[in-house]
Amino acid sequence: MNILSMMSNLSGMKRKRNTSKQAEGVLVALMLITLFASLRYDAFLSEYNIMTFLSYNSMFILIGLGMCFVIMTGGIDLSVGSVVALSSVVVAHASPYGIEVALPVGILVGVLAGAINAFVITKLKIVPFIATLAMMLGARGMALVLSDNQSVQVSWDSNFTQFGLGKMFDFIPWPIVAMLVAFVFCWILLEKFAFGRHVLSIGGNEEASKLMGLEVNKTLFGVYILSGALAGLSGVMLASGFGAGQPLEGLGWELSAIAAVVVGGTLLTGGLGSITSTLLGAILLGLIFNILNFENGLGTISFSAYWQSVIRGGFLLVVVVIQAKVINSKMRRTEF
Amino acid sequence: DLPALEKKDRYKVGFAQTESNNPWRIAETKSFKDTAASCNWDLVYTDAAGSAAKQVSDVDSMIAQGVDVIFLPPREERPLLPAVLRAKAQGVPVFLVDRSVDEKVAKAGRDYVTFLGSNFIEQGAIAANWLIEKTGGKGLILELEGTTGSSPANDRRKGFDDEIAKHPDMKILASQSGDFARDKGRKVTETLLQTYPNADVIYAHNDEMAIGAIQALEAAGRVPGKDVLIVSVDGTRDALQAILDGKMGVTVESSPFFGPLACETMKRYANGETIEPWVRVTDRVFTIENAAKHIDEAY
Amino acid sequence: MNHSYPTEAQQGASLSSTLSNDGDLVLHMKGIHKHFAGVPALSDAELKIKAGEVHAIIGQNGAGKSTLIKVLNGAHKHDEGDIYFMGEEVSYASPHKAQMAGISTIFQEVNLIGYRSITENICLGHEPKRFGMVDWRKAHAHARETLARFGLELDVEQPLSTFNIAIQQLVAIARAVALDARIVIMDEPTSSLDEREKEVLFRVIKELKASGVAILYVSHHLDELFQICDEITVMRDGKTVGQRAIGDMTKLDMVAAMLGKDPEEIARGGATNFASTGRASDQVLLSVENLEGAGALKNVSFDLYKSEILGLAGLLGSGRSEVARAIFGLDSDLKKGEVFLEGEKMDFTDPMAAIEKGFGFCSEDRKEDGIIPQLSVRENLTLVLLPKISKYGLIDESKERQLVTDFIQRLGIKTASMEQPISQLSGGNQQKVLLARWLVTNPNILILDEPTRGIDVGAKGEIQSLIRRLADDGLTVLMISSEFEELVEGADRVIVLQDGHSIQALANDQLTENAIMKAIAQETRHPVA
Amino acid sequence: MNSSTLAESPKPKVPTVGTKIASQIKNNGALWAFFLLLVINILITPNFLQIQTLYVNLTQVATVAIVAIGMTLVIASGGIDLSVGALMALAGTVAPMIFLSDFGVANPELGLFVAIVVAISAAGIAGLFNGFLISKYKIQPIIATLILFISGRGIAQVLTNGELQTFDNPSFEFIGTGRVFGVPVQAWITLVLALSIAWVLKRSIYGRFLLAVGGNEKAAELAGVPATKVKLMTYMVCGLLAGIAGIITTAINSASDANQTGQLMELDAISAAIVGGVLLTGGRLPSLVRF
Ligand SMILES: Nc1ncnc2c1ncn2[C@@H]1O[C@H](COP(=O)(O)OP(=O)(O)OP(=O)(O)O)[C@@H](O)[C@H]1O
Ligand SMILES: Nc1ncnc2c1ncn2[C@@H]1O[C@H](COP(=O)(O)OP(=O)(O)OP(=O)(O)O)[C@@H](O)[C@H]1O
Ligand SMILES: [Mg+2]
Ligand SMILES: [Mg+2]
Repeated sequence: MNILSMMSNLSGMKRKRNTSKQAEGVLVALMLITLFASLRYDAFLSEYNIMTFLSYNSMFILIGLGMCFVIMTGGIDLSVGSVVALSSVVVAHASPYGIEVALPVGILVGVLAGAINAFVITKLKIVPFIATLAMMLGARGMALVLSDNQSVQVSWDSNFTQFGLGKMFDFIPWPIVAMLVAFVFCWILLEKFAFGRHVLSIGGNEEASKLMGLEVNKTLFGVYILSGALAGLSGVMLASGFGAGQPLEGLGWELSAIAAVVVGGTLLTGGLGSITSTLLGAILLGLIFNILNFENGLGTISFSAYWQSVIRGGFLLVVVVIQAKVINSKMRRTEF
Repeated sequence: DLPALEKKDRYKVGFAQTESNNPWRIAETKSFKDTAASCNWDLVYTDAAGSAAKQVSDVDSMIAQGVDVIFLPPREERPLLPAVLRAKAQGVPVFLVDRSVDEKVAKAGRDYVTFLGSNFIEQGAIAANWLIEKTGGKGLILELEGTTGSSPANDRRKGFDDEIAKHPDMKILASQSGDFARDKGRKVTETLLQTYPNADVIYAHNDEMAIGAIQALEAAGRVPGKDVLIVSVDGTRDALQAILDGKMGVTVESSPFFGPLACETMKRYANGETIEPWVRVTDRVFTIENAAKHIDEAY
Repeated sequence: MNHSYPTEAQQGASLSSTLSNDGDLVLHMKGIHKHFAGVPALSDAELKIKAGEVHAIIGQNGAGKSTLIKVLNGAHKHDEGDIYFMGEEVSYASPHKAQMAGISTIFQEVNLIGYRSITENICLGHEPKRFGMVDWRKAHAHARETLARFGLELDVEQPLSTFNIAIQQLVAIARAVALDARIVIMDEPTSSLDEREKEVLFRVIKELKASGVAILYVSHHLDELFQICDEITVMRDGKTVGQRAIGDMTKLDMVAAMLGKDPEEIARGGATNFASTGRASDQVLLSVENLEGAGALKNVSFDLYKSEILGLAGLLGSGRSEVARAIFGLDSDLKKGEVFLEGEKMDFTDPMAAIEKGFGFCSEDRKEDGIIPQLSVRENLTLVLLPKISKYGLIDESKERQLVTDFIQRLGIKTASMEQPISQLSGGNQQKVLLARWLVTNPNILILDEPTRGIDVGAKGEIQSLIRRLADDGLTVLMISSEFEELVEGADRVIVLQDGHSIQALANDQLTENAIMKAIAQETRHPVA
Repeated sequence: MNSSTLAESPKPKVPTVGTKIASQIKNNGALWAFFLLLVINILITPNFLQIQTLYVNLTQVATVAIVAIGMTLVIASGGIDLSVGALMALAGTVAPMIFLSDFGVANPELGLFVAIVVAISAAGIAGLFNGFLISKYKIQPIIATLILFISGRGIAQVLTNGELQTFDNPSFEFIGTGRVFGVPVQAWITLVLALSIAWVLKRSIYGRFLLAVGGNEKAAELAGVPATKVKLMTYMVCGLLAGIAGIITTAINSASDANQTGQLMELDAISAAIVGGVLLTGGRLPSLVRF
């Protein structure tokens, strides 16, 4: 071993597996908050609260996972909220045929939206922000047209609502099961498959990836389709868990998803990211709503809706500043 | 098979507001908060910020906290069904407030106790009839709709349009959503006035949009109340003032002050009474004749 | 078609193709034209390569070498012309397609992914798989093996960005070589390598050659061509002006062909005026004492005299760049050590403070630390100068244009106009703009990290003369270069770094390439007196 | 070389006017994007094409244009600002609070002046806060500004308890409804702001630094560009402009509505900034790829 290698190895030692650190940070925050909440509120750790909380947040976790992939390529997908709405509307129309039909249909809606996004981004060379902004408007318009501006009644006679409201083994709500499956799928995709590596490489340096012979466009198609598909699945949950296709739901969900990804420590510039910390980030952000509701229930103070948004912003500020400190201290040497 | 409500001195009451972005909702929330003090409630208040899904989740967290009853203004008719059904399954009686849910799936007296609220269709019809009487059945109308898909928007349009349809000399030139908001109402009116400069009536689904329309008219050099007659619903202070200033013709009241009614209805239910499926709120009509008298109690 | 040097008549020998028969060509590009927004980059370029041959392309900065390569591997689409690869006509739509077909490229700028590990960078696009999943154990082993060929033993699981640019360059080379290609294209592969690493590269090139792989080699270091190349194609202004076997050419011929001049005329012109004029004063301007930390530094001390050109020599990773960065205030984690400017202690926390004190620093990584890609040549060139040519925050544009015109001419920057985005310039011309960015500010102390990297021989001479003239006028220069020849020729003194220690200072008669090499190779370390 | 002699040769690709235009379009994703948005707007907004008079367009577009100017600067620096709508609400709420206060009623002129200055400054300070998070803590712009996107409006709502503040103040309303030489005041304000900022971008050292930071921050810093200051400045200006827009909106409505003022403004402004930005900087905005 020559001197050069030796020294390089030493200096390289400073940054070992960034992403696991990333997850640790969020996990600790999550545990502290949970501990605080379980001590303060009686029913916080009740089965009912845990299950309904996770079940509701499954929709956000799903689009967060998709968003994580998109962001790791250095892109963004603003259309997810609208795609959720569109999928829920389409699925509501398909609900009489049962979940066996509705589920694939909903995912297909998302796949199509994602494919269009990818086409506009890769072939027409329109930046992701604008391309998906257009899809955000387009999918929302489509949802309104297909629903005649109103919530679409789902069929309560078929097994459709079982997916959103039923439980596996009478214990775990199906949305949670679906979310966990999607999580494991995404994790394996990122960590174990070449696809995941390509996603990270493109985010790290798109031009270099191209010059190194990666089929960048193919990978981008995969990523936007994945994001769309997860949004589609989320739409199925929305329709079957709330009994209606909702053309106006999902406003601002894209921002929650982005926030979840970033709170999880993933870089918006792409190239670095973690599926696990995105999951934890989404849960962390969802928890703040849950906690605010419980706090109001204590009867000591009753926050107005306005204070709630101030508190949410403040919470985000604290989390993000802490993350930034952790990340900046880790990356300082590569700054210049 | 409705869950019963035991008689207690003090109740833990959930109020799951849908959003707080307009004066009407704010007045409604205030009414519940005030009532909490007078009616001996521990109020659990949540705000869904305009998301039906979050509202369901808010109801869930109330159930988890073990509230005795829930007052729920469902944001939309259908997506809130699961919240109603779940509360019932967990033994918590639900009172719907100001908007209802789809009757095909959930019924008053079976799934929820009752619906407290106005008749939006009737509000639209009252506004229409006042207009017909005032103009002698003639007019070219621009309609500013409320939030797309919400039941007040749907019903106020239905009530109004059905009455107007009976008069061949009245015509609704255009109908567009102003989202129940002043600014949006102004912008929509500005745009519509260009296409339909001949319009002489504006019907707004709420007072906020009506005020926006007045501003648009003034900016365009038209005289509201004279060139263009304005009809609306709600009965806010600004609207009553506009009536007094001669800028607006009528506003049909849609009272947000549900607190006292909620307290009373709940007590009746706890006493074992069977509650009628729709506890109606009677709405007044404000015109130049009575506006001065009521402006101080308006919100 | 007439591919011949203008000097043909004097030499009395035809310089056209030395190939007897086109049958054994592995690659033949002919009549290649390429325009960028109407400006021609290639006009009638031709290239013929045989299997198992090391084929060099030489030419001035902007002659079209990199463009020709990018046309070949599908990064650019050509407007006109034919490419035959192994007898078949081809035209690749993307580097991916070319790579699949057996054309593997090392680009001029290091094009790898910093956040990803070495393994990922080496295996990207062709990861070893098991059950459809990446087989990481195999991948790491493959990466280690590949690097071992270059005598490197690195922790392949580390992100690439934790290694310096030389290692990154080697990884890029290793990756391309490991791809199992028929042609390996190397666009200035040695521009960030030192002598020893170059030897390793040459060894690998010879191995490849022996196994029948053709190598297309672009370099401005004409001397090294004699060590490895068989054939040389010369390009000028987008045209191929001729091809010859290396044995038939001298260095002077090469330069003449590149510039389109008569060799004798060039010989008459003599060497550059880089050589020390002995005018450095004996007044210490900057003294560096016991620098430690910042990644690689253990103990570095030296003095910089006013108006001298001081060279920093050493192997890759010896810490030369780190010294430069530390002086300029770029490394916040210095453990120990001080820098004095005329006796006053300097403690810069950011470049602005250093610039204010009259320092300038031209980094070795021109893509990451140098150019602002979408800004024009003008805007890039005057970036540091701006505050000096502005009043009340407004830029004096006529002055700006005048200065820019002046420098474009002085350094021979080849650009369509001063408004052309710098990213569209050839690598060497970008480097010239970056040098000009600092030269135009008239700094007191200029730190140059590999300043002539990627610059052609002609321009190099001019830049060196310019630096010397400025030094004579009072500029003090600290210059890092991997070319010992350049140091010996131009520097007044040279400090040799080894493994983060400053071990020796060489001046006057002692300053020879041999002496530098000997100093680097010696085991014991003594601090500079 | 005459390619027609080679039977199987690929078609010659000499650039024609057609291909040149094609490549222009291809390279100008921003313009493409604009057309795409336009088409979608036409499709989903029923009356979009019926807007005929420039006049109303001017009043409706003025606030978007003002915010878009700030957004253009932010995008040029390589960032984005989601908080503009919330800052509009904040400024629009603060101004009436001051001129409706006892102090404002007692000194109408001074009160109005203070109201406008304080309101716009409040938005500017909020912008500075964004810039601080982004340049000092290196928080990614979309997230840093998401914080005020969420809570900025909340602060405005808390200040007014979510209630509308209606007022009757002709001199203030003049900003929204008055005219000078027959042209709406807001149009004048927009024009002056757009011209002066275009001029600053083109002629000033700040403009150049801004583009440098947006293009390659690391390189710019090494060249002595005060990147931190440039960013602070940029987000502050963006905040100030949002504040001005908020005041105009409030003046037009003769009421401040913390809930509605500036809703969805960020999206309008970003779309507009892409078009305007291309014009202002000659297509040298750093691509929005990073978002
Ligand atoms: N993307 C581009 N757009 C416009 N012009 C370009 C582009 N790329 C290269 N050029 C121009 O094409 C010409 C040839 O450039 P090329 O990079 O091939 O030169 P080179 O021979 O590799 O020079 P160097 O030795 O400096 O690397 C130059 O004049 C350059 O400005
Ligand atoms: N940004 C960085 N992060 C971590 N380590 C670094 C960084 N830059 C350099 N190093 C390490 O510091 C050591 C010294 O590198 P340096 O660049 O100073 O060497 P050098 O002598 O200048 O060689 P070169 O010819 O590559 O410029 C190297 O081992 C390198 O891995
Ligand atoms: Mg080149
Ligand atoms: Mg170096």
